[in-house]
Amino acid sequence: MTLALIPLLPLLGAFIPCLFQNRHLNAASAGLIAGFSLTLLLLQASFVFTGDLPVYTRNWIPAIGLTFSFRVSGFGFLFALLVLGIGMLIIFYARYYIAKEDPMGRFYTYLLLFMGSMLGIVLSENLILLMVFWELTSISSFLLIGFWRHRADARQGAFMALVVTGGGGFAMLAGFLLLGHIAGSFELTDILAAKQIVQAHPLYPLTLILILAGAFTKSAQFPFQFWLPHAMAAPTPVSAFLHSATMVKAGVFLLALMVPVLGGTAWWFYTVSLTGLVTLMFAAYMALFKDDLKALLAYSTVSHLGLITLLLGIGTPMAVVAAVFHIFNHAAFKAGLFMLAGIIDHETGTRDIRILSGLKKSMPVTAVMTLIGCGGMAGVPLFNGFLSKEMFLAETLGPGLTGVMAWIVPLGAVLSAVFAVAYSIRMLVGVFWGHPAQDLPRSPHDPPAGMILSPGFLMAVCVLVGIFPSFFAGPLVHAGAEAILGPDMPHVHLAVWHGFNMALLLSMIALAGGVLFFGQRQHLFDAHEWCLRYLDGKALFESLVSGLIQAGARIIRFLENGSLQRYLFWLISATLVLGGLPFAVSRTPLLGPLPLTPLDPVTLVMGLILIIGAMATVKTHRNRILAIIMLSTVGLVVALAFTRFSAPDLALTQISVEVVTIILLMMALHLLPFTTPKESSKTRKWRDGFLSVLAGGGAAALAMAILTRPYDTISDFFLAESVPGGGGTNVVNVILVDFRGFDTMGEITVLAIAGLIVYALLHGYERKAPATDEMGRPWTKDRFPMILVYITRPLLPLALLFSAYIFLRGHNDPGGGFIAGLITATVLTLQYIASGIVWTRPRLHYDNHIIMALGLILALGTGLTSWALNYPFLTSTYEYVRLPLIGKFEIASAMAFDLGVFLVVVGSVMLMLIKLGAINSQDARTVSLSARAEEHMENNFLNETSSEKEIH
Amino acid sequence: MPTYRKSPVPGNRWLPHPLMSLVLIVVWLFLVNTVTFAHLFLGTLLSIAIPWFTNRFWPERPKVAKPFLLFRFFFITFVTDVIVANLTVVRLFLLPDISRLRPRFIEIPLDTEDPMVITILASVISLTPGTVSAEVSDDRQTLIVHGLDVADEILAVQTIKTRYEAPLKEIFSC
Amino acid sequence: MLTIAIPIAFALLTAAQLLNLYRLLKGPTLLDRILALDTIYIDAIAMFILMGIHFDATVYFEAALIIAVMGFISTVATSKFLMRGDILE
Amino acid sequence: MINHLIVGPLLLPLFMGTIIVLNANQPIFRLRILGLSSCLAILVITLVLLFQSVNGPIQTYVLGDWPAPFGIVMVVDRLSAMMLCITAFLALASLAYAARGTDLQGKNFHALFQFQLLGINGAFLTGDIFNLFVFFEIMLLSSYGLVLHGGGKLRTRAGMHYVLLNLVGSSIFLVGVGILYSVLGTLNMADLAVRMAQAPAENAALLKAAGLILFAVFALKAALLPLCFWLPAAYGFTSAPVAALFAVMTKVGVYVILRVYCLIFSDFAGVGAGLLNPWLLPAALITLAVGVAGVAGSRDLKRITAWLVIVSVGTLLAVIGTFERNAIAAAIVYLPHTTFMTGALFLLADLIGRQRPKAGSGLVPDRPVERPVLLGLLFLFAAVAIGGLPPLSGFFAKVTMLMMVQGSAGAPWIWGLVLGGGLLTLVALGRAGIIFFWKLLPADDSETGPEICRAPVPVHMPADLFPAALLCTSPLLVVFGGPITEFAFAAADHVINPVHYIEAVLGPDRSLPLLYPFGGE
Amino acid sequence: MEWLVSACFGIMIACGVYLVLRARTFPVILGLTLMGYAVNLFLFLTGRLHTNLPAIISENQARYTDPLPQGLVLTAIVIGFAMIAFVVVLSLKALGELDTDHVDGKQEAPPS
Amino acid sequence: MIFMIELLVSFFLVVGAFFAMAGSIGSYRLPDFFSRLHGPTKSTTLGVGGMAIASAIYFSFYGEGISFHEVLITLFLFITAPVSAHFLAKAARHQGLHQNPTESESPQNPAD
Ligand code: NA
Ligand code: NA
Repeated sequence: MTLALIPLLPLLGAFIPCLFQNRHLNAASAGLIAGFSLTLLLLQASFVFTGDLPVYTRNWIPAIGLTFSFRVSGFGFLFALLVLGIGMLIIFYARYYIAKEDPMGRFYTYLLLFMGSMLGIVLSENLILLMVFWELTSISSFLLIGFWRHRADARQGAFMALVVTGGGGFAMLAGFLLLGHIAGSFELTDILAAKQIVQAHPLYPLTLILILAGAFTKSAQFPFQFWLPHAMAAPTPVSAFLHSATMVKAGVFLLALMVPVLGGTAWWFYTVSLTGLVTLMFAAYMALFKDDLKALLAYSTVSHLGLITLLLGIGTPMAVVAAVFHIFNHAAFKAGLFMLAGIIDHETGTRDIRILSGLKKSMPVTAVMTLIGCGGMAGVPLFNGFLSKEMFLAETLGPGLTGVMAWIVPLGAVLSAVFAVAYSIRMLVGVFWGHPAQDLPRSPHDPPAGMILSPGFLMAVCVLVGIFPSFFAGPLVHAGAEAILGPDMPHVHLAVWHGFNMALLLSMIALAGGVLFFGQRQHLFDAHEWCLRYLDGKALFESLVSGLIQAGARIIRFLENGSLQRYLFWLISATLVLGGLPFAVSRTPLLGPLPLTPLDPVTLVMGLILIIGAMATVKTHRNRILAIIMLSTVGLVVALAFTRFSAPDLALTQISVEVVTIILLMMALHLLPFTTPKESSKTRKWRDGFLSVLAGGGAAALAMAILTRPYDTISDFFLAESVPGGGGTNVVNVILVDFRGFDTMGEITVLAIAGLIVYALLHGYERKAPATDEMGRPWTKDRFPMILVYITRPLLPLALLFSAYIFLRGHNDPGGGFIAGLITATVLTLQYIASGIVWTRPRLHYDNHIIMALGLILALGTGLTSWALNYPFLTSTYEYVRLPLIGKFEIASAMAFDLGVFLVVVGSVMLMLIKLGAINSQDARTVSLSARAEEHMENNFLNETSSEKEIH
Repeated sequence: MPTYRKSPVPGNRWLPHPLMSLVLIVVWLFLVNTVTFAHLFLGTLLSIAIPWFTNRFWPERPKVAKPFLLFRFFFITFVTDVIVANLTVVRLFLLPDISRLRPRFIEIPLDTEDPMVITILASVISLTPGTVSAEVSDDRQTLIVHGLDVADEILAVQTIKTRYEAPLKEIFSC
Repeated sequence: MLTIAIPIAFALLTAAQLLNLYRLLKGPTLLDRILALDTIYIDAIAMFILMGIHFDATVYFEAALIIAVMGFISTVATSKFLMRGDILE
Repeated sequence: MINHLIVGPLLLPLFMGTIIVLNANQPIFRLRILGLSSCLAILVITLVLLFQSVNGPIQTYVLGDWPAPFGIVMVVDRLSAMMLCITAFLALASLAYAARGTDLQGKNFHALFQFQLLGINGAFLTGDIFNLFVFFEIMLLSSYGLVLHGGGKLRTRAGMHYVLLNLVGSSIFLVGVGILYSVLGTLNMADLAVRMAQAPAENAALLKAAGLILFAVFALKAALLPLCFWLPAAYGFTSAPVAALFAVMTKVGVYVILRVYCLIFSDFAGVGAGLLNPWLLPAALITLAVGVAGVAGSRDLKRITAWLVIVSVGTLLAVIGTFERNAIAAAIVYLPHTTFMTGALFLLADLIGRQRPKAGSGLVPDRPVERPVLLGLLFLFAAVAIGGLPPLSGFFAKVTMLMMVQGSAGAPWIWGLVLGGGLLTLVALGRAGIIFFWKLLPADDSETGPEICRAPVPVHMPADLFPAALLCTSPLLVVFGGPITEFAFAAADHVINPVHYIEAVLGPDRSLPLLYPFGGE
Repeated sequence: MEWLVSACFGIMIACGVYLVLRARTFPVILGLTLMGYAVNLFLFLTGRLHTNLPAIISENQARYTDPLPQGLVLTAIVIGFAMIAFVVVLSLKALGELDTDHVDGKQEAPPS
Repeated sequence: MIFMIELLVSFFLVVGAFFAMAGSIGSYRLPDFFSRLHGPTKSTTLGVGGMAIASAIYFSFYGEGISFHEVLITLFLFITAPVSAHFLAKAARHQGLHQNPTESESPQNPAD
């Protein structure tokens, strides 16, 4: 558990600094948390230096091989130490660096998050867990780099870092999944032991490339190096932390970690070492031309990472040792240098080498420290960088390289070393030597002690390691390298003096060349301007991102063009293709074995009327009222067809529904345009016509296929059970209210919902109706023709009686609640049509919402009563009751259910029709209110008040 | 203005419309096609319940002054006229030379303003010899009728008034 | 007897429907078409009744009656639409 | 002993919706209490069902007490129980958010919301293909109402496209169901599966056509290319809580595809065996690709989120499209995550958009939002989860899916598109977050500007809680990843092996014609 | 007979599809209605064609038509009606919001 | 007896059907709308009435008991047919249709 706490403490405690308003408490709490973590880490030291590998494991998601497990290898320990040690220094330093206006609590929160993620990477035992922390560093570094969010460069830098490292992370994830798949486990211990299996697997190259993509993006290797300099927009403590010991080092950490399992092959060697070499040279070269101190350090960082990568690519045991050593050294001097650059910035107000000059007088302490740091960076003897760099140069000449590589690599190494010396000199000399600068934003002086303490500590480490390497760094480097190399670990003795050898010679050449280069830099600067235009990774990145965004937008604009006609075309075409394909590819005949029934002339003629009616609907669809008439012909014939083929219930329903639909359509048409303009192009008409014909042909074929095939249905059960089980002879009705009563429940819910929506849509909606018909004729002023008014009144009770008849007989004969409801609603609507809303509404003052709801509740309640008898919902029951005089009659619970249906139908249909009718009533009344109509209305009101009195 | 009786004379709170209730019972028995006590009972229930609900829609009801005349008018005059009318009309439809028809509108001045009587009159006219009532003038003074083959307009008006309007006025006493 | 009468009646009704269809398609006025539709409705009632006799089944009666009710309402609504535009006001 | 709880998720919203209709004229707070308490009760019921399903068998409920192939039957297996739970929780959060004012923008919101739940839950529970149609219609009709709730030009137009497409879709659905019945003579899905397995070869083309026609409908609901283009506008322009709830609507399509094609057209289905195998994966992959393009190319967070819904459907169906048990399990792991996160992002987009006077949720700099820390944190949370970054659920779901499709033929494509899509999602959301929270206009700038479209709506504390509650599921899904994944595998067992379902519905005798694929478990 | 019924169904579908693909709400609604009629008819046809065998249990009748499709059609008719009613209202609402009855809310007709 | 009943039924059927067709012939042949109105209003209504009577007779003798409900159809048609006709005529007058069909009917249907 202690192990797990090392990364978890900073992660979980990250929010604590945020809680305080006090800046001291912000820093102190962050420092305390890091300190705890560090203490826990140091507790592991005894195991590490004795070569043990403490592992903590807990199951998490076994199915994907994810465990919550940590390990402290020597290499991990070294890294964790760097992370926490430098981290604490940064926390201390940042306390002085971060300005008062900036939210310090948040800064420390991000920093702790980052620290915890970094520790997670280096201490994870499980590869997926490692991946979790890996991507966490992407997120937290995004937040850190974008800390000064008001600055455009900070935002861009953060975004770029997120996308590049996050994207690399996705590739690495894929690589890890492959690796785990090949190795059969995601535990590092198992994976590191699976070298043979992994390297023999056909997916090895892909796995390698994917993992390297992650590592290279993170450690800013060519060609992904561009994000790192832009990440310098972060506050300097962040740069010092992220770009010395942590974020970018995660990449090389991973490379080193993978050496035992992925290393040692040609794939590894060429990819890694060449990438390292190119990065090393390119970045060193670029660093030379940077005027911003932090930019210079950033490119230097990239270059040093290239160096480490190159070493790991070479992969010989000594190279690995050198890599580990350089990781340590680079962290020390680079973190310090960043902090110093921050101090210079903080004290002078600028980081521009061209402006800064002669600061050694005013900032002597800073100058000395920078000297040490640059010494390490340039690889000057007695500073730590010299030692590892020399080991590096030795390796470039070593037996690990053969063929062309044997001379390219040393050449590149020396050349980049020359650059490194040159830019180091430039940094040191450019800032501290020369005439004291005159026009600096602030008058420079050495910073407060608190600020200089952190870099001071690091510079002391540089010097001490540079002079007494085996004492100060030996055990750490040994433990770290041994963790990677295992039994291959060579005997290493770190010492300043190794005798005179080729490596020393190269070092000397580099130093001399660097000095020379520094002198001649002006010529190079001119040439460089030219290169820059072609090597600007940021521009490339941005054009790539915006290209992707635009491509996405273009694809979407092309596909999602907002045309319903197109979407419908696709839907119908897709259905046709999908439905037609099985017939197209199979050899089975379309028609089945059933014999055809003979055609009689009456049916033929009615079919003809249907066909002509349907086609006339299309033909006349521009003249909308005409099309409605044609459509209702079709509806009628469909009803006739239902009757013709033994479905009286359907006929009743179809006719009722059709008429209500027609009324609805006409009500809408009054407000809609009367005609449809001609706007479809010829091509579209042909296209749609073609599709229609295909659809129609397909549909007809389908119908034929079905009608000629025998089938075996469950319906016999319904026919057999209808009377004994459902208590009704009309099987269709028993199916509706009993066997499949739940469907009906849903169906009336649909009706009720339609009512609710219509009400919601039309609430408060008003629209002025046209004052004339489509021919320009004014409407008649006779709103409620007398004859109609007086014929509908006696008709109402008769129709209601009829409706009651239809309702009551439904269970045994065609009819039922739905049809009865429709009749009732239609007849009531007829009252509205004949006499108007003003007259009718007070006479039908029921709230249709309530009727609907009562219907639903009744249906629901009927279904629920069966619970009391311990039967499932909607279990029906019926009883034959015998009463004196009246005789035997049936009471079925299904009747109550059907009454619910009736009420819902009445309520919802009335709700819809009345709401629709009321849209323009205001206008109609004002527009065409004639004297006659007024009188009529007056009468109505008179009648109404009296009838109201009657009621009460 | 027609006189509307706001409150029906014979009706009351529980049986607001006895005549209608009677009609409904009969219609119910027609509908169910059987005359059993059960259906009579059910029909009675409905015939009481439905008028109770629809009363508000028909507060002013025609009073039949002469039920016998009503009976005679509908079952003798009307039925015979319908049949005769149809035979006439069918003959006209099947005329070889259709252009011999003399269709025209005729205006019938009305002697009553009772909307119920006008409604019934208009309906009767439409179902009987060669005429379809087309419009009631806004002032309810004239009924405009379309005749399919009108030889003599005055005669046609006269026939309608005496044969249909007069008895109807008498039946409903207005 | 009925075996002769029913086909004759069917034939006559079918012919009537065809004539109605002609009027429905031909117009020339909208009202002609509405009238034709109304006639189709009424002739459909006749067909239902005839079917009832033909199949010796009583189940067609309700359909006929409903067509009568609905056909009337449909015609009234359409006519009112033509005169007032606003059916339900 | 009958477990009446099974119909609870149906009867409760139906009842409460009706009660709300009866109380339509009461003060709004009463309707809110009714609606929210209903959602809460449904959540409790569905949680009980979920726990019952974890270790228990598949449960059935025969409505009307009519035996299985004849009456309508509701079936609760692990997958449907999980879907019910997801819906209930999402609904609770969405409705709570809507109770902050959205529900006042039109009439009957609360009733429609309950009916919407009825429809969705019904689609998850029913074991009858025609009853599925009915519940689809309930679901769709309520969704039409909810999509249009509040009105407005863009919303109405988008709503109309959504409505008309789905109306045509409903007709197609009926044709598909009709064909199935006309050949197999039954509607019960288990019975259909049994009869499908026994169907003679001369009916093969007809049955396949039925299956594929139904697929067109389900693809429309699930928003598969090329039938997905109604979604960005409909979801992007409707009110936030509705969009959030609708995050589960496309999943209904996914669920039904899973159910129908793993049961009726399963690998053991005789002439209909493996019907969708050649179709689903490519369609889903193209959908995924286009969805990612939409995410990248949209300039408004709401639209981005809408496209993310399409991406999630593409991902789910691509994984499901392998029709392998492990992959389906992975999809089941991914499903709650993606539903909750997109739902939360819709709510967040609304919270953000309401506080930015000029740009709304558009990707254009504007004044800072109020309480940027909280909103920013929530947005970061959502972005990390949706972008598939650790430590939130998106990452683990993604890892699970990638791992479980390994070895299937489509794996390289799935891997490439899921990972590449994740990167582009990250780009889009990162960009959005930077613009919303970092790239700000000075606060006083917009006061004078002529192009103010609306006053910023201050957001009160509770409104933030609801997206936060949805986002909180993400770490929970991670922490309890072990048991959840285990559950998903168990659920996938039930889904991929139709024998369990058929036995539960029809009894052990009827499933005999099907082979026991895993040696008589 | 089967040919005639199939042809009727096919032609209704064809006409419905053509109308649904029009650009104005009204013809689309007409098309949906027509398609609805057609699909209901199809669903009905899944019970095959039976003359004078209504599914009303009676002693005089030995065989009955398949009642199940009829039950389904009834449900489908009602649902279809609800949908049409809603879409009619929606078309009005859209007219009010968009000030045009074009399905895409386009204000002017493009040149044909 | 049976023969007489059958004869009666047949008579009413054929005569009814004939009247129904006559109404349609009228609407087919007559030159203007108002004239065409006469056919369906009178003949067709009577024709259907005749057939209803045929049905009533038929079922009263061949069915399970007296069957008078067909009369209701007749009754209903006799009440509503004149109202429909009246309405159509009124609408036609409102639209300004005249006796002479050629004068007014041409601009009626712009789409034809
Ligand atoms: Na109106
Ligand atoms: Na109105």
